[in-house]
Amino acid sequence: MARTSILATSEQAVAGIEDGSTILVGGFGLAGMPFDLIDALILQGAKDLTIVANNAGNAEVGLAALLKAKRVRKILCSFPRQVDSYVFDELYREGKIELEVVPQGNLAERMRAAGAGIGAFFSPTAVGTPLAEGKEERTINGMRYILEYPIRGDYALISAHQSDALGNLVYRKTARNFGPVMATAAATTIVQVNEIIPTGYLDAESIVTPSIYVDRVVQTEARHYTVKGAR
Amino acid sequence: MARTSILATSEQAVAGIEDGSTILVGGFGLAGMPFDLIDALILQGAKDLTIVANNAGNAEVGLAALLKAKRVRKILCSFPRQVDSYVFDELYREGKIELEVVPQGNLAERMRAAGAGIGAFFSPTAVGTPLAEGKEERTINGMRYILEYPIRGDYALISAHQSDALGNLVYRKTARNFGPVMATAAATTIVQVNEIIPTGYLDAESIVTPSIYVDRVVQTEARHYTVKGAR
Amino acid sequence: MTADTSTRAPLTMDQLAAVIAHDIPEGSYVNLGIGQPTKIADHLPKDKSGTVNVILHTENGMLGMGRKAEGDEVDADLTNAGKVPVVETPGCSYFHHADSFAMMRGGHLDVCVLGAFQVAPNGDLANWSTGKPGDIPAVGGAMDLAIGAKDVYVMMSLFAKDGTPKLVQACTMPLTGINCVSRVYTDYGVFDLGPDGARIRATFGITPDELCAKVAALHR
Amino acid sequence: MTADTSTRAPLTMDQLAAVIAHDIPEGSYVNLGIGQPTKIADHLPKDKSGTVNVILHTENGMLGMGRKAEGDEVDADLTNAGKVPVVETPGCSYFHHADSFAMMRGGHLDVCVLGAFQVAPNGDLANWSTGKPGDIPAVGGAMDLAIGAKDVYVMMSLFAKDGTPKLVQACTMPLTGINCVSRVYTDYGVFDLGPDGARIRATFGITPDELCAKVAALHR
Repeated sequence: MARTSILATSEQAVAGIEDGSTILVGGFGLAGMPFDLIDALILQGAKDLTIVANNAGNAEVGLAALLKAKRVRKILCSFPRQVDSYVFDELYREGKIELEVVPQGNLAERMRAAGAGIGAFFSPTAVGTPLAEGKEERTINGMRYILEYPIRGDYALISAHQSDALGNLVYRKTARNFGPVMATAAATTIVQVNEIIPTGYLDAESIVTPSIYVDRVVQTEARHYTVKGAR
Repeated sequence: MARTSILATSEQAVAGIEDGSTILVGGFGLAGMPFDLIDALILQGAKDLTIVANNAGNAEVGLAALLKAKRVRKILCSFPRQVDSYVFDELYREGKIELEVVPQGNLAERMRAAGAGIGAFFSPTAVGTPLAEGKEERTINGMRYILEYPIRGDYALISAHQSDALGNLVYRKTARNFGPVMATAAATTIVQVNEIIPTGYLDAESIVTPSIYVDRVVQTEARHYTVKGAR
Repeated sequence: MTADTSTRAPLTMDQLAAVIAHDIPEGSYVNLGIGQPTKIADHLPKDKSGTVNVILHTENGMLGMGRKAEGDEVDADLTNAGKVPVVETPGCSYFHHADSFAMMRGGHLDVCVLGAFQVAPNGDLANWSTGKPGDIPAVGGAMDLAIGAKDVYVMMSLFAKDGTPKLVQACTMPLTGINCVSRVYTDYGVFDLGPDGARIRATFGITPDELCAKVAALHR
Repeated sequence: MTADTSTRAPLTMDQLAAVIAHDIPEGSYVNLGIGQPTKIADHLPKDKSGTVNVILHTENGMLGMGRKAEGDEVDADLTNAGKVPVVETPGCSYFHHADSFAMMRGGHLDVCVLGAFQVAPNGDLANWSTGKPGDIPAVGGAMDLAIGAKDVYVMMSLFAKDGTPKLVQACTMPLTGINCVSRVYTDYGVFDLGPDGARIRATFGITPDELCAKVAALHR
């Protein structure tokens, strides 16, 4: 992957995303959600998107705003239904969005497999359940497993805490969640960070996502939301 | 895994390792080699061991000393032959040690699979080579892959830079190598560290091996060797 | 076993949480599922220094999760699996989702406590979907958690709102996992699941005979 | 293409290293295999500030590897894949072996340069074992490297000590990888491997016709 581009605006960061793209969107609920990149993507106009994310949006910010703008054809996620997922719920009930539910750990591991060049792997998760229907099963050493395939993105939109000028990333607390995995699994990884710092200022031992996985970085104002009604 | 034990001596740390055990031994060449744990293991006396490591020992320290003491029945490794692997070379030529050569990346990924509960995975490495003979092959999306199974240890002996009192670990530079992977893949993980520091003094964002993977920790004097003749 | 089988009344969910908390061995690594099981955190035993010696895992990427955050402690970047803001404990660590679920799938956690719609004596668990048409399916980490610890416990009311037992001879709702639950904690009793089916470990406010009469999946 | 096809003599390995270094695009992530390819690092182009704008990966767990360490710089915890002590560069990062090989296997590196015993026009590579009985087999990361970058280049002398070409119609030695090499750099010429076989890209101290006469695997 060629050297990371540091861009001035979120609009530049999401430039060129084509209609019909598969986009991995970081975040667990609202922690780690790349709000500015998604807002820029809405302005950019790409439609007919397939989104891979843990949830299907909260309230009307971030991913929910993209759904509300009717840009998403299909979503692969583990947990669409939440206290404040009314945008998704309505689209789904009206048949205006396709849903594929993937257990959370398989979702993460399938993206990891894409990034790690693994062709497929046998997972014990979901064995014997409706989500294993139609999937290849094998017993290995007396344990039952389901064969799972990689999930790749054309793009990943994620957020991180800091980037250096090379594109090395560190995250903050549980906002790390899917970011480091998605960064490895997309052809083009686009990151919004709270801060860009000079190269050499991040501890080499503590870099979570090496710059090789990062294509475009933009610094944005940190926006924080918590899920209303979570308990 | 119950709470990590902080032990006073390497002898205590390796207590109870049974004859015939499979032991994952950290290190790449001599960087990250758990010298004190191995010396203690030689004194402890366990024999008929299967060792999983990247190399088969350098000069007569660390793993080479264990081989020289004739405690190892079999070694799985990627690169036994080195400029200073004469202890192994002689045992091998005399038919006194069994060797299974595993490509380095598959070695790491197979231990990762053991730690991650993956039943098996399709790897593109070694396809069409003698090391794929007898292994299951499958073409996925036009690419050929070999099915690889987890490698588990009864014990892992690794070294790290620092541990806190809970057993959280950080490593130092490329001495990190196999340590974090082996820690996840063994029933009992035993770690020698340069320093034990109070809990709360490691940055939560920078902990590489969480304490859940660590069973026993001992602080030892750091010993550093470089491979003579490496170029 | 700590629960007094001569309890006068069924337990409240808070009392049940305390029973479970007491049964979790010191030093354990534990994941408490969303919903009722999160209550267990408030009852974990403390040592003389006031430290809880159980380390909580939250599957969104943390070991050493602390209590709910209050007021100024709230940090949108630090939540539990239910998306509730929480605090750190000393020695906590963060990791990404693939590493977090590898930790569960690899069998490194000691105990996981989950809610349930139905459990069967063979350890089958149904807790992610009622299977009703029109429901939006959402599994989250439920299927990973169901196989994600050495011991998987269920915490639930023994009877559904319509009075039918949730410990059933065979689950009729969509399964979350098979043969995965080893113990069931309910307001009326605690049951160990094993090769011989469900064995009564304790009862609360009801006799074993009365319980067996009401719950077909139980037998003496 | 930079190599002057009218070179008077075959290149030394150092000259060849310079040719390869010049062909590696700025901004690339590169792994240089043990042996001759490590020489390439000394020839990577520098920008006005003297910075090398190629980031080196070493499979033992580092991006941003620097030059060999000298004197007091030697740190036993910091070596390259050949176990030689090296130094850091600004912005370097460390990771464990599973992550390091995931980076290669996943196709994230731009270029990998490897030594070879034999290469065939179909991209097959033999570089880990001569196949002689009595040799101790040792593969290291060779098979991972062979499939570990978008472009896998070979750097080798074109002829073995006995004068036979190492670019062969089909490898006779044990394979390291199949269809994996895209370009071969040798002291006598550079060859692009593709669907039509090996195409001469440059020659050094020899004419294309002379080369084709000596190397059966080549044809005009």
